[in-house]
Amino acid sequence: MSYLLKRLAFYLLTAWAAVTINFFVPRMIPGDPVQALITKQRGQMTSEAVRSLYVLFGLDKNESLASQYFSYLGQLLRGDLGMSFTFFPSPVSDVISDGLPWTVGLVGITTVIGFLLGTAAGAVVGWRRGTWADSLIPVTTFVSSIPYFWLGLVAIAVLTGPGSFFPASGAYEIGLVPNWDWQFIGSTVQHGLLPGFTILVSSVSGWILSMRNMMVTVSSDDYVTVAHAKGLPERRVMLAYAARNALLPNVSGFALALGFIVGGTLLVEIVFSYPGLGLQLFQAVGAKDYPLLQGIFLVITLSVLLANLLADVAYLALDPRTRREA
Amino acid sequence: MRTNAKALTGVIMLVVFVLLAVIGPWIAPFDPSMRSNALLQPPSSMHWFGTTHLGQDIFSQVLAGTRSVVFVGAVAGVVATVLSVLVGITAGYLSGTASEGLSALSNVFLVIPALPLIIIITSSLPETSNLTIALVIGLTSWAWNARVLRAQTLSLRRRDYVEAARANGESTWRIILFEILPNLYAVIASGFVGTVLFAVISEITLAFIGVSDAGGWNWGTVLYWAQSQQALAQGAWWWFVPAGLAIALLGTSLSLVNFGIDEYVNPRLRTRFSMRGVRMRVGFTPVLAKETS
Amino acid sequence: TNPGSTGNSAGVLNVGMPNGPQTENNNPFLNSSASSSLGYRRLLFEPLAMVNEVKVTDQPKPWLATKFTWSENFHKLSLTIRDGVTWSDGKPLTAEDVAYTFELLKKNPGLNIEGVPYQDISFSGSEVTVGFPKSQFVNQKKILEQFVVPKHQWSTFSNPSTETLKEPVGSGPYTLKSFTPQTVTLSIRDKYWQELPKVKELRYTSYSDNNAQTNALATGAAEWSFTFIPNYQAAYTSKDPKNHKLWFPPVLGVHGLWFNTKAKPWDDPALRRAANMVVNRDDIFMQGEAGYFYPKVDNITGIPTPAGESFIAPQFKGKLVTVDVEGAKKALTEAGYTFDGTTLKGKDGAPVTITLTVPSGWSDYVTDLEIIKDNFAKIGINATVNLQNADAWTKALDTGDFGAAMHWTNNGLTLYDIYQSIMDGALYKPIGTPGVNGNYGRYENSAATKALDDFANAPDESVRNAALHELQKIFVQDMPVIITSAANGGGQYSTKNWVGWPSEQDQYAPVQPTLENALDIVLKLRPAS
Amino acid sequence: MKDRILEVRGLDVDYGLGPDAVRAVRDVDLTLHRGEVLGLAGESGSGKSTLAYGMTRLLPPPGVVAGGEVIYHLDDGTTVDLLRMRDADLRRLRWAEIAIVFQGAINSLNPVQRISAQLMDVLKAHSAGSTPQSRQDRARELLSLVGIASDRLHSYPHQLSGGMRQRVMIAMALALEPRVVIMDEPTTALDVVVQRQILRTLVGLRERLGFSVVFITHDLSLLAEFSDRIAIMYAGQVVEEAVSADLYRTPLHPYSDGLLRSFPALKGPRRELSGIPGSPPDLRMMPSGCAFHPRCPRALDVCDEQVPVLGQSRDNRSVACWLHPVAVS
Amino acid sequence: MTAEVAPAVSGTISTEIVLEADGLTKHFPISAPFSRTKKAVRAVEGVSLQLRRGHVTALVGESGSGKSTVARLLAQLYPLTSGEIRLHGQNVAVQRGWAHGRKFKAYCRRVQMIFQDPFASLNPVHTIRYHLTRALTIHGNRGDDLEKSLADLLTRVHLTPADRYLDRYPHELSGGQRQRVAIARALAASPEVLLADEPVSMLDVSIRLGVLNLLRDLKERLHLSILYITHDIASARYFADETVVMYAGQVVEGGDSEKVTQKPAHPYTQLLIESAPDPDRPAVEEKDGGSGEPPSLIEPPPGCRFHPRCPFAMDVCRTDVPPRFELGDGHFAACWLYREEAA
Ligand SMILES: Nc1ncnc2c1ncn2[C@@H]1O[C@H](COP(=O)(O)OP(=O)(O)OP(=O)(O)O)[C@@H](O)[C@H]1O
Ligand SMILES: Nc1ncnc2c1ncn2[C@@H]1O[C@H](COP(=O)(O)OP(=O)(O)OP(=O)(O)O)[C@@H](O)[C@H]1O
Ligand SMILES: [Mg+2]
Ligand SMILES: [Mg+2]
Repeated sequence: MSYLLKRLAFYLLTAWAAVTINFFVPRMIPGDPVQALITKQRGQMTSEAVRSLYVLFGLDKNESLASQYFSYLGQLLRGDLGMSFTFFPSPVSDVISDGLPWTVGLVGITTVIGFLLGTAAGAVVGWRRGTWADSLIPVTTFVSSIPYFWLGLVAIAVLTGPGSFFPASGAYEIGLVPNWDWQFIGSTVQHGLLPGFTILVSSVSGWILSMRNMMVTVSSDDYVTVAHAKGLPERRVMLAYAARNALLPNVSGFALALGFIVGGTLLVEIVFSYPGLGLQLFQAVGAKDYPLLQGIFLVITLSVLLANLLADVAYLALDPRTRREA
Repeated sequence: MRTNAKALTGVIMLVVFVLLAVIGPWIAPFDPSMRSNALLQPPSSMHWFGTTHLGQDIFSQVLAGTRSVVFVGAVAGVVATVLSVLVGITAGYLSGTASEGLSALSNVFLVIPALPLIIIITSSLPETSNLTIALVIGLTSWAWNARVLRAQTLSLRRRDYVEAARANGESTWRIILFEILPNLYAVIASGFVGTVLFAVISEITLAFIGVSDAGGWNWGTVLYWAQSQQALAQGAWWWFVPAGLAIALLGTSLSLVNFGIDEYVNPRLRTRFSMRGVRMRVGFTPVLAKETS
Repeated sequence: TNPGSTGNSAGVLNVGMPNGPQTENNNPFLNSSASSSLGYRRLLFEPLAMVNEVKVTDQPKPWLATKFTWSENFHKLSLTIRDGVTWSDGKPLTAEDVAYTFELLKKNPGLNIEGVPYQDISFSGSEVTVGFPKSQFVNQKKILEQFVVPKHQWSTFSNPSTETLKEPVGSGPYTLKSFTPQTVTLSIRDKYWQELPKVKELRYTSYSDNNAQTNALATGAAEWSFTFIPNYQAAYTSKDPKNHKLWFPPVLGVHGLWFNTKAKPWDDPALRRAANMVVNRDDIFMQGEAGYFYPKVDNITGIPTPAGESFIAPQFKGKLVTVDVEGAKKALTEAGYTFDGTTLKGKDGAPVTITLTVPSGWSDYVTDLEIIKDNFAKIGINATVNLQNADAWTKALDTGDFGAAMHWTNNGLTLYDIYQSIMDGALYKPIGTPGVNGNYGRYENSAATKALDDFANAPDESVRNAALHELQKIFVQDMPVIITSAANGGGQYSTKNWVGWPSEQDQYAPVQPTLENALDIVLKLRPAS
Repeated sequence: MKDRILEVRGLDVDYGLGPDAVRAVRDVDLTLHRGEVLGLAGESGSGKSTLAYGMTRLLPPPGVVAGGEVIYHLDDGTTVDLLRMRDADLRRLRWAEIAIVFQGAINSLNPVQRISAQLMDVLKAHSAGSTPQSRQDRARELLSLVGIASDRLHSYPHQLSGGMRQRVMIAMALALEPRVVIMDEPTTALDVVVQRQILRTLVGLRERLGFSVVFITHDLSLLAEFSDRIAIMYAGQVVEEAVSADLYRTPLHPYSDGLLRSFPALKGPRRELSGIPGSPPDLRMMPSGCAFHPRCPRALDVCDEQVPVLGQSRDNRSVACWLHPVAVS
Repeated sequence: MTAEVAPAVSGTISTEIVLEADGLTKHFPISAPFSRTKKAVRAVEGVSLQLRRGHVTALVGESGSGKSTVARLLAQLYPLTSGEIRLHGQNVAVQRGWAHGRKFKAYCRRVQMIFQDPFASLNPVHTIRYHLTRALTIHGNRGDDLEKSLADLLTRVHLTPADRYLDRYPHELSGGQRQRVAIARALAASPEVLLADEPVSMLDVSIRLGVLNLLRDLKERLHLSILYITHDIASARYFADETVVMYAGQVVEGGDSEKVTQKPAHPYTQLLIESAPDPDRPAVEEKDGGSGEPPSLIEPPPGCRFHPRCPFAMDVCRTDVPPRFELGDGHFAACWLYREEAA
């Protein structure tokens, strides 16, 4: 138990540090949201607008960085993430809650599927070492080296277009109102297929490789040989002895991958114009929308931490050796 | 020792890329930025990879772009490796607050998503030369390696030969530098290669979304222009494919080198499981047909 | 059924903008709101008068104000408010609402995005009077275009600047039906002070980027939009040549290469004039602006035509800039420059070079500069294109830390906005001092400043004309900016389901769906036979 | 002569294939009788484990069995060659007839499974009709057989001490009442006290259950005490085989002699210790003739020319040494 | 290299004491930051022993009884929890933090340690030359002619000719050769005390003897005092002058080796000796010896730590820690059975 407590303390500390960095990084950078907005509009907005925007965004007051920091922390504790500049005056929490479900839905699900598929395939490939399965390795190496945004673009070029089943962008059919009916769900799935496939293709190979390596390593452990010696059916040896143990080191990798759902697959969202957090993050960077940036970073940070915490718990469950009696 | 075919292939490919990085801009048939009247032409004997909407030669752009990619990869790799070695080994060898502090630091860096951070920092630096991009990538991507190195150092620290060196009266810094560090070369090398791969992909990603070195070309810039001119929608596949393949090949070569290192570190990965038509199996040792002896 | 392709049988018009997912915010004052970004605020809220930026000489069309009169010196505006207009909640629109709207802008500088200095506002009966501290000749459009909001709703908001207006009440012919981050639907009111439009429902879809928008236009899923398509023939018009149309008329605002007029040797007007002579505006238009986006400007005065045709001083009428390398060389030699082989050397003997800066992601500007760089090479000027990130670039312009850069000017109903952006000495700040808001080139010329001042405050037309001609003369002489392109009031539209769009033949409004004229356009649309 | 149960004939085991193969076991003949304990001794690297795993086909890659036969006598009198069985048949035979206790119990038990699961696994795989309850009962019974309280049944391996883990392995080996148990250095990592406890348990069980044991160790004094017969291996070959007492008292092969002279005795008068000079040969570069001759204090001229074969020598003992030429029968 | 192992000098033990441990105690705290109760592995508790010039002292005991910990404490690789270490009568122990600096170096010069595992105690990335050169350099014994110093060292451990070994890497040497290099490294400091932690347990039977003989040879030639740690009590009989038996972190018996092995006094020593393999004893007839598990060192049994397994356990054993009872000739046992004899 104290192990978990210790982890918890560590997580709190990390969360605080990350929040602090989140606060300072955007403020270190030059440029401000007003200039960014004017620049983005390229003449669509007059140069007079500058003054009114500073007033509007509340940037006309001179507040010290420290007092901003503490009021930010205070806001955070009250669960208030502030107002987005790009979508002024919408609260950041609203903006994020628009994007988050899509990201979690698309990238989250595909990350999990990728992990499961890759791990399963890796287990088989590692187990069947010395057969045709080995020839899969160079292929997966190559595939995993392709930047996924490129893969996505090629997929869009090749597979989408007028009359194609695959939409090139968006999360659901234009004009549908999000709700839980079949038409909407179907449309969501349809829109998720291509980006999901892209993520899958490029993430699956990584899992295959790492699982295979672990499988090879574990297969030559004595207890696997003992399992063979016990005359157990091959499936059982492979699953309960080799794969079960080979899985362990991948758990923390999986946690990290879960955490990087938002940050890591930002490009997929950009390429497929998928209305998730990654796209919002990208736009927020361009618009110098600090509150939104901070909010998204906070979400990412917390989800990484949460994923790690879950991994710790999963590890406790999966590996009895870590369950040290204190 | 049997040469490792995979690693060898990787090294050869890598050498070719490095070579191109050095001489690429010189052997490029055209100035990569030079406009011509051959607008958006498919590959031909004149323009091997075709041309852009401004009539620029894509082959030359890819060739010239190799340098920036390799440079950023190498510099970021070195920076991240040096940092991870400093932080990782120190945190692993020391104990107490210093160690906890350093490992907390690397954990914070692990938790903050690297790519978005890199995007934010680079897109806000006044100047985005290759060097600054490389530095930003390097400074933000050392944490994972540091964690691996710390774990390794923790296990090395209790090794008998480290204790023996201490019992022999060696000073702490000598123990770190001469007893522990050399045993981590493989791990460090693998971390280096991994970071280079990450840096290359990051740089290209950055360039693709419009953050890149002003002066020059890299594969990401080629892709950026292709994308902003909607090359694929116009059917200009040649604008996209070469740069993408170049990235994939460079990535593959790095992964192959890493395989080699992995196999070096973990001998169990090295054993070949299929030789001369005999399949080696765990649990069922193959029996060769009886030879008359 | 595919809702994107619903024909005019259902009376639906599909509008698209490449602006990414939206959050529900209908506040018409805020540029960040979905209603501004997609443009549907124009159909919910109505202006006092409708101004056609494409044909600036046309009189503003009375809308909510049936009559508007400026005092002699443009210090006071008297408005007569139309009777019989009702809000969508049934309440009548009165002069009080109009006065309240102006009060709102006066009290909330954050909402007063145009920075109009409102002073005393009063109303009686259907009359509204607004006073200003100085002449508003150049701001007429901004004031007349002002949309009106209902006092009975807005006076309940504690802070109008942070109001997201979930239930907008307006006087326009439509009301908000539904909002999703991707699509906003407006449906027609049953009562309107004019004849009800034929379009029964408007769907505003926010596509995530230009590519998606282009796709939607190509397939007909979007029938009206404003977006940049690099190769519009291939990607758009060829998909349905009969119906897929685009019209990008120039308005009175320009883009061009701004020189830092304080940087040597470019402080020499002769050098700038010569440089102007070699810039290939056709290449810029065809390659950089995809042959349509920012229309070509080739009058020597930098005035976009035909929009500004009538303002051009007689001596410059029809004086077009065409690439003239020999002429430029000759002019340079006469001005004391020398050629060392192909290299141009300044009066001090140093080679003439220049750095052209541009944000790295702006592909059209980058392309423009690549072309200019090549053009400059023809007269021995070694130019380098320096890509910066947008922030650095903004800062460089703001502090005058650049050689030359592509940038834009303000736009308006007169040439004042263009020339004031470029040459107003009142905006001048020394190099290194930020906060210029125009005159990025640090151009100093008291004659120009005076002419601008005269124009803005002149009591009558003749003084204004004289000032304008003076400004043109100074501009042509000093050439602080090589104007290459005009800002546009354009858009893409499809005639498959709806006809009656503005066009080259019928220039009744700019066709951009986010401008106030969108309401005028929608009212004019008829189902295609 | 007692019943034979397992016969190894001319077994060759290599690591790797082709010319670089390491020939770790060369032409080994060995016979195991019902109910006996056969000790297998020799220096580290002499091929003891390779032999044990090779004959059961459990050698991990790159090991290959290069030739020979391993004949197992089934209860019904028929024989099978383990090296030529189909996988499925071999699986069925394994553990039910021949069980193995590996060197180092820590590594032999799956660290993430409870020992109950690992014990019941084997019961489930080999007795199809059993119920979970019956399996659990049997698992408890097995644990008590080796002296572990049955409340430890649901422990994880790391919760048990080294000695307990080794006993769990022994219990597991005995689960199906096999005819043959092969034990590879089952006690090397343990303390003498624990070692003796375990061996005592084992001897007791053998009396009761009547299985045969192949006991591998490099501790000759241990073998002398516990086994019926001892085979000494050197460089992949069996160089001497004899009844324990005989071998202990009068080793014939100089290597066996050297081995015995390497252990100080705790009891009795102090013995002269001489050890064996030199070090074992590199299996890739075997000396010509007798592999031991470079280290042999009594080497003859013939030793570096001809390989001695293991056979019955004059006094009716098997030894491969030119000092004790094969008795021509 | 057939050297007969001569019987160790028995009789009076009166030579000069070089290194002395007094009440050595080492607790390893178990990190549990949020639990208020501080737990610790009480690995070594109150161990006292003396190392004499030119003598070998064997430290035997079962696995985990704290032998290595004692050695490491003596080498000052761990800080002490309590107790004293006296070198020539002078307390040198460091209580907090790791020992380092000049004083520690001076101590290293006089007290050197050889590790259990020759495969692990040489750094695989360095040559033999590097290892030995460092050892010589640190302690200023480099001499004018490095090559000669190195050759001398290797000759001392019977690795000749020296140049055949100097430029090899550890993995190119056999276990025995490696252990010799480890010894040579220790000798490079010209120490007075060698702490040999199971120097032969990882070595093959046939190589062990050579290393042990070498150590004894060194003891005789250089008058080293050697702490020989092993759990093989038979080798202690042959090699050591004096034997000390540990059980669960405490010394339970000590004295002349021959006495301790032939007439063990403490029930644990008796169990140990009975358990050692004995070829002359038929396997079957067994009297039921001690059973049970070694005690937990986190919560060791009160009183005598052996009492739960002791066949002679008395009430007093369960409550009181037995002191050392002298049995004559320097032989002592910490067991209540000898209370009367002592009295
Ligand atoms: N994977 C391998 N590749 C090459 N040679 C090997 C391999 N595994 C073992 N060997 C060699 O085979 C020989 C026999 O090894 P084996 O493990 O059978 O010896 P052993 O008698 O069991 O030794 P120990 O007492 O140390 O367990 C050794 O010389 C060893 O070096
Ligand atoms: N660093 C440490 N942290 C916690 N416990 C330790 C540490 N080092 C040793 N111990 C514990 O102290 C006890 C004594 O260990 P030590 O290594 O001294 O035993 P040993 O007698 O040398 O055993 P062996 O014969 O197996 O080498 C053991 O229970 C061990 O688990
Ligand atoms: Mg073995
Ligand atoms: Mg020890």
